[in-house]
Amino acid sequence: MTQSVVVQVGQCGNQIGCCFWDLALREHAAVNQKGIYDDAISSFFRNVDTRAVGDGGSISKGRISSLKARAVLIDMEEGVVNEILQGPLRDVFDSKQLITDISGSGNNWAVGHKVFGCLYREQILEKLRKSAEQCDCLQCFFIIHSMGGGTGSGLGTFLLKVLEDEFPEVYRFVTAVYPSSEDDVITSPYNSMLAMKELNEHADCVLPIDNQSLFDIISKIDLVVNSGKLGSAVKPKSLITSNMGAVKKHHKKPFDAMNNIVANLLLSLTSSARFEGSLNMDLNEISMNLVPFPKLHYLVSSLTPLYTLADVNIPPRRLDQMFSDAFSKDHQLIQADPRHSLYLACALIVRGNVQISDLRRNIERLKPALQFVSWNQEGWKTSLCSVPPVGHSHSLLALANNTCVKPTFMELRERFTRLYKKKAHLHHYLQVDGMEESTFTEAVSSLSALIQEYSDLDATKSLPVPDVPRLSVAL
Amino acid sequence: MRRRRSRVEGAARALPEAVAALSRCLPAGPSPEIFRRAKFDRPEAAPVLWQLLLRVLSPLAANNTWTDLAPEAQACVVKSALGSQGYPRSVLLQFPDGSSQGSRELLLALSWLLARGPLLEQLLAQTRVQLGDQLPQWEAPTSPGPPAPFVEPKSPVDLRLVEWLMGRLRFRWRCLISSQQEQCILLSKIHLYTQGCHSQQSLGHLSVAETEMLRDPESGQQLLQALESENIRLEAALEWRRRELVFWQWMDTVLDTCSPETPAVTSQPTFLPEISEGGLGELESVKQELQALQEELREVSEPRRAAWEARVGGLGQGPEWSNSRKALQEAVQQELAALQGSWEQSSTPGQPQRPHRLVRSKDGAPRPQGLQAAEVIRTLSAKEACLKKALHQLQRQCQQELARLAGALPGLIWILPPEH
Amino acid sequence: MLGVKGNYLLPADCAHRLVAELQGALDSCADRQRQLERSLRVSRRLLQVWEPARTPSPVPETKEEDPSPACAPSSQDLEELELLTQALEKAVRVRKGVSNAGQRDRTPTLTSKAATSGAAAASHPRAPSRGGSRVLGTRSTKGIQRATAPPKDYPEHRLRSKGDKTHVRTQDQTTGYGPDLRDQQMTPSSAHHTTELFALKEKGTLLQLPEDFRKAVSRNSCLWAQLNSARTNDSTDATRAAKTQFLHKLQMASGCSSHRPSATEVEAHARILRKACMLLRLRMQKELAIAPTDWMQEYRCLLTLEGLQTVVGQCLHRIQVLQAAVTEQLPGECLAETRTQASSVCGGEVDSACSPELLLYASTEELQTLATLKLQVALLHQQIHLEKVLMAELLPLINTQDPGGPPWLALCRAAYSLLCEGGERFLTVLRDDPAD
Amino acid sequence: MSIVTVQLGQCGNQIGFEVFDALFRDSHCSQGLCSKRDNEAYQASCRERFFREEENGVPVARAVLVDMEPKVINQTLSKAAQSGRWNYGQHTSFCQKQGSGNNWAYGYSVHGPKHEESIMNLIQTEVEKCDSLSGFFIIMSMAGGTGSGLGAFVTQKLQDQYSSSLKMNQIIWPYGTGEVIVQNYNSILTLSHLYRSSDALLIHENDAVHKICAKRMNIKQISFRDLNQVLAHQLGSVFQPTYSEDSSFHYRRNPLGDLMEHLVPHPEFKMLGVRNIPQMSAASLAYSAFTWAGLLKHLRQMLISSAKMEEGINWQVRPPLTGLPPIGKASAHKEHHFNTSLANLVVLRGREVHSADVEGFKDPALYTSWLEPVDAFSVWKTQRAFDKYEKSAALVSNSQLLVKPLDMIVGKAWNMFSSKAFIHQYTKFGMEEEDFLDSFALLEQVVASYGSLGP
Repeated sequence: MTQSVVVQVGQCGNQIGCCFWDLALREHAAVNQKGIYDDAISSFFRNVDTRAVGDGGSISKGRISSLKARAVLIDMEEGVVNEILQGPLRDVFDSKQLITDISGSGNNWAVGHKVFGCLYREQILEKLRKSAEQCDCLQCFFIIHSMGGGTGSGLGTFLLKVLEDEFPEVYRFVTAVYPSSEDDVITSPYNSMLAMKELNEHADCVLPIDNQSLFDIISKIDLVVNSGKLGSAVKPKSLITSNMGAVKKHHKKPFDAMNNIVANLLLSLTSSARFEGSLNMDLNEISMNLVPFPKLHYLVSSLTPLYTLADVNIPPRRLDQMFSDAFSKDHQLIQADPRHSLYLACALIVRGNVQISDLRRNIERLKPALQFVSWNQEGWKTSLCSVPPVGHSHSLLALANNTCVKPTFMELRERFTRLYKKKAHLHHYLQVDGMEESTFTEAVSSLSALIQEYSDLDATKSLPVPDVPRLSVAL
Repeated sequence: MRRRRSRVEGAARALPEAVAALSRCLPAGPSPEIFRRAKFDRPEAAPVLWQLLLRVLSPLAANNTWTDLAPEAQACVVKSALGSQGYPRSVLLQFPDGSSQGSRELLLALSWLLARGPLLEQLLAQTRVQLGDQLPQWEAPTSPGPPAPFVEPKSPVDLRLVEWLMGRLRFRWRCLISSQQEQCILLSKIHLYTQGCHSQQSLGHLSVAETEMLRDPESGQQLLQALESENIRLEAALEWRRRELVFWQWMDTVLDTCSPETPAVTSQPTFLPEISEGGLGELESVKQELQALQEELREVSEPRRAAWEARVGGLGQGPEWSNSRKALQEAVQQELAALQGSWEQSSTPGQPQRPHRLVRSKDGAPRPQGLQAAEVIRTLSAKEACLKKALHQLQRQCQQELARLAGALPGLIWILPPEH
Repeated sequence: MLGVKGNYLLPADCAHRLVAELQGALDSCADRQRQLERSLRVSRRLLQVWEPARTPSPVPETKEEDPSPACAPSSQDLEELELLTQALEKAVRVRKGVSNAGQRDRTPTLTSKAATSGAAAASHPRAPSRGGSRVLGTRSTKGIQRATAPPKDYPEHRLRSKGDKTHVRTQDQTTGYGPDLRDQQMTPSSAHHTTELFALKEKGTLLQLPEDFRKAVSRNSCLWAQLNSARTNDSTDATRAAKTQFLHKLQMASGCSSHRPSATEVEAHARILRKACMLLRLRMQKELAIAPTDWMQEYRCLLTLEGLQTVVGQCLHRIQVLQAAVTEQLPGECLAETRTQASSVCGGEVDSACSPELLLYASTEELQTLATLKLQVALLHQQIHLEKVLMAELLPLINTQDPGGPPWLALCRAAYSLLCEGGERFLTVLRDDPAD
Repeated sequence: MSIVTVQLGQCGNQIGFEVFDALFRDSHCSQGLCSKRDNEAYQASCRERFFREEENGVPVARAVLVDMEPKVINQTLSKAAQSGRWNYGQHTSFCQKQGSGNNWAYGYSVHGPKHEESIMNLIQTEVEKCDSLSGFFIIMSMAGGTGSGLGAFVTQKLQDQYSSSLKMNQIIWPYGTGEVIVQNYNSILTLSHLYRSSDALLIHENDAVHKICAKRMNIKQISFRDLNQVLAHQLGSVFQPTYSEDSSFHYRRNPLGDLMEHLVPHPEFKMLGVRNIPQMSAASLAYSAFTWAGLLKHLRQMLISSAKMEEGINWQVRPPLTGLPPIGKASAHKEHHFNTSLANLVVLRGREVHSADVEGFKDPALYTSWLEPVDAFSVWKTQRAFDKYEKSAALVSNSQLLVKPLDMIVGKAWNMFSSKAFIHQYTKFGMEEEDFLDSFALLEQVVASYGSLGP
């Protein structure tokens, strides 16, 4: 069994990470009733004998003693990390996994990337190495950060290059939270643009998340729950947004619920690699199946159902609804409409009591309404994991490599251009060592090239499927 | 008195006794009386002698349906077999098939066969009761045996059918190998489990036939019977040995009674067996191979000779020098003579031509006299390698030929399977 | 859906030859396979549990309720008997030859076996129809056994007795349907009398060959030895002279003074020369693989290569002489030398009468390697032969066919597969379409 | 003779388990409808072929389990252990921590060479436990990375090391849509490599088996286990013991060899399809009765009309009339897609098997012009009933059945290849575009060759 290390960078990254660890613990606790440290738990947690002195306390088999997250927490401020360390999850981390500073990146990608990058490179590397050593077979780094801020986008993307150099064999999956248009950080278009170039070049897969979409989903759920449409059928704590309250102070804030969705995304994404199922999907299969060309590695995700009913024996219609929802605009974690764009590839990661025939039926049903690129008319990757998320009987994570991601990038470019034309705040960036104007122009052309690639593909959408002449056998 | 009489009687009975011994020794051997009648060319002796010759000439065929052959067919087989062995008298060969004449000629033919070589020993050896386990002596035929009753296919033959049959043959080869491997495992187990059972120290363990005999009393009886009757034949052969002189003297008189053949009849080659296309073709192909080899040898040795001369030219010609040269020349001569010997003899060391009884040697035990498997394996491996090479050479030759033809055609791309 | 048909039809004579060759090869392999299978059955049965006694169980045999009409008892019996016959095929063959010599029996089946096995035959209760024999076998066998002469004291000696425990009961030995009824497919669990069962693996070392058999064997080897020594000293000079004289006289009387080599001789020569060619080539390769380190070696190498050349020349000369003799261009005397050589060969294996020599192997693996190699060599001979036949038939066709057309391509593809890949793999021919 | 099974990847291991379980349950089933003695012989023959005896008396499957990640192997091993009927051997499995990621090149070029020694050692150990080895079953899917890539690699090595043993790859043909996005690449690479190193490819189409589960077995929610059980049944119906050619007293010793010699001697035609009849749920079976004539009539029509199950057979399809010019008729044939056979094997099991009449399969019109039915058709029989079915028949066919699926896969892969999509994932592990082209060329030839069998 492989292991993954979560690298959470910046405020956003750490908050999501925190939710993730909370949910991961709950999930494994629910599955692993006997309290035995097994392969599934080992993928995200170490089992440590706390009585042992030093690092030698890792236990590979037997009863769970004390679980430690395979995580590296990085923030250039202390606030969020300190909160975590004082919260209920404090035992899951130890100080050796943390890197903090007190000064903050000032919402400046350049500070995060260039200044702190240089400053903390060795320290970060050392912690990463340490976490890697504690793995049997390290398969993937999950990097979580925002695109708008300074530390997350700057230092987070700096890390990508470091990881690529140091661990070329290990996949780099980035969960990147994109700022909404009403973002309160003025420089976020700069930060996002500069970060995008790094993601283009050094990530294996990027799961773009859009705060606005998360917010919309939460609002809608609240509306449904509060309007009582679902009545008493809604099970307590069965909402995907439910949370034991790892970070108590934010309990009522929408961010909390939003972060929870992202955390669930990561759990579902890795579920088939961690738990048994009749059709397994390892993490390395994700990029293999969903990334047809190296740079087109942005995967639009959607999670369904967002709630479940008390009735565990879901009639097929309910199950089918779950599949339909996954393709609707409302359930995407970025502002995008995959149904009206072009699919390059699509993965369905199903958890719980769902069989291959359910999957087949729904693919057959939904396929006609979807547009696929000419060379991949039937591009589905599917997996069946027998362990459902806590409180659910089944769930679906859909990952789409779809040109619908393009508008997000175009809007980003637009907002960047608006700011950049005025040269607003530019000097904050250029005064950082190693930053030049060309850094910006290169970032723009990198993004433009990406957008162009999507556009080219989009252009084939309305064309008939070309009949490529095959090799002709003489006899 | 009694002794003398017996001696006199003995002299008179010497011939019948010799012939009787011969008869006992031969398969389906006729009574001495038949021989006597044959001398006088009596027709009633002929059928028996045709049968006898058939058995003698094709002892293995005796198990097949050949014994059921019509007399005409029997005669035909006998004649062609005698012919291919080079029997000189054409009178016999000219008898119409299935006729009852010529018992004397048949007697002459039989005697010719007997005089020519160790016929009896061969016959005995061929039918020898096999008590031990042996390496299979199977030879895959390299020519289709007697023309099978082949029916013309209804439709013309597609070349793909040939490929199909070839593929089938490949599967059969592989099945043979698997079965043989299983046989080895089982044999080896039986040998191991019966270690120490054999009365003969050098053997140590039982063979399959011996074990089967113990398991199944009936087959044991059969085996014993077979052995006993073989012993009787062997005794007869030995007796024949002691007495045969008188037979040859008698045969001289038989020969005198028949008229010499006219040369006119003999020289025509119709009944001299046609040297089979196979034999001559084979000779021709060996010739080509040898010529190729000679050419290769010439190519490698000439430059070496030249280089050698150039190098040696400056060297002294002292007696020591010429002595060593002479010694080397002799050594090489001997080595080559040994090499030549190895194919002139019918059996080479390390290559069992006649049945060898397989014996599992015990670990650590003193090795009994015998051929070591490792030695045979070495010889066979070399042979296998050589054959493989020959095959590959032929295949390469074909490949070049085909490539030449294919290369001449534009507009086609030939994609060969990857090299092994 | 495809425009061109990928077929090539062979000319009739070529088709005839190729199909006949391959069919012949297939048949011979099948024969060999059957032979192997028979001996495998015997061996396998030996390694299974020996069931010395099969006293009938009180419960009726389920077999008899068998609904299958194909399992009619008579054919079942015949089948089992057939097996028996096959088991000692070789021995039977010899015996049959002998008994045929006396013109006593003609049918090579069980009846003949029984008839010739004397005392044993009388006690043989196995009858072709099983229904009756079973009753006979179960109830009254012992009586019959005693009444007739038992086949020596065989079974007593099967196992060297080690106290009473291992002593095998003898009376039931030949009861009813013999032990071989349940051959390779018998499972141990199906046996009723576990106490009387044993496997070769456990008690094989306690087996003992019966006394009379041992005697016969030693007499046999003694006789063979005598025969061999008699031949090597040869009979008296007088006998030899008489034989030679007879041969000479016969030859003279036939009016044919010159000797043309016979077909057998030519074939024998060809065989020898082929072997020679192979050995010479091997020797040459060995020599070429040597990298001489000093002048002695270098010189020796040179001499060997030249010597080989000479030997090859001699072989070639021999072939010429033979070919000429066959076409009668040379007087017989020139063949004198080759004749003597050939006669030792085509006259048969002189040594074959010697007592069997031993071939010692140390392990199962070694035995397997040995046997496989032996077979491999035989198969390679066959393969090379087929390769030559295919070359001779197919290459001329390719050269004469109009190149480029579909039949020619089909021919080429099949020929490539057969000639260059041993029929294992194939090539693809693509059209290099300029439109692409 | 024994067969050593190599189970590769998730699919191979899951199916392998079901196959052994099906074989074992059938051979120990009391409803064999034959005599005790016959049953014992049948059992012994099945055992020799697929199981070996272990010390504690529990039969052990002659199998080697290989996967590049541990979950499935662990699951499979424990399922077998829990069955209590049979088990896998002590040290017969090999797994690593990280799978091949659906990447054929990773399985073939990275995992293969890296673990060659360990895997081949396991296989050798298993082989040495056979007194007599007939050959190998290699069970694998084509879609993923481990089954397909490593499977192709292992098959190649088996060919090198055990050249005289027979190799039959049991190949699971992926659903037309949606298992793995790069499944068509992986499939063409697998097929082309196996065409060089394997003797026969026994192909099971997921789509077809799925339909059988839905339509014939009446399963509402179909799981992979259901699919695998249908598959195991099909395999069992072919490879459980049948009487040998020359006598009905001995079971066939080397079915693998017999099958191959009859069906796949030609190097260009190695794809075999299986059909069997009847197939139905246990519930319906209780109310059904069959006649040999009925079963064989259906089976024959399934064959000539390329039907994958006994439902929805097109009865309009008829063999082409010999002697009539193809003009005029041709269009009709095209419509109905008459399936021309190269060679067929029919396996009959159950009551009154000797009365079954297989003449319908001996019609020359069923076969390609260059093979006579006498060469192209064979039948195996046993009166022992198989897996609850009083009478059942299976058909292993080397015919045009699989050309269409193959043509589809090659077409889709070619389409993707022309756009160069996903190629970088393969070149990363040392493959070149040339390798793809070679695979395409070989398979185009196979498609063409099968295509040219027809009238």
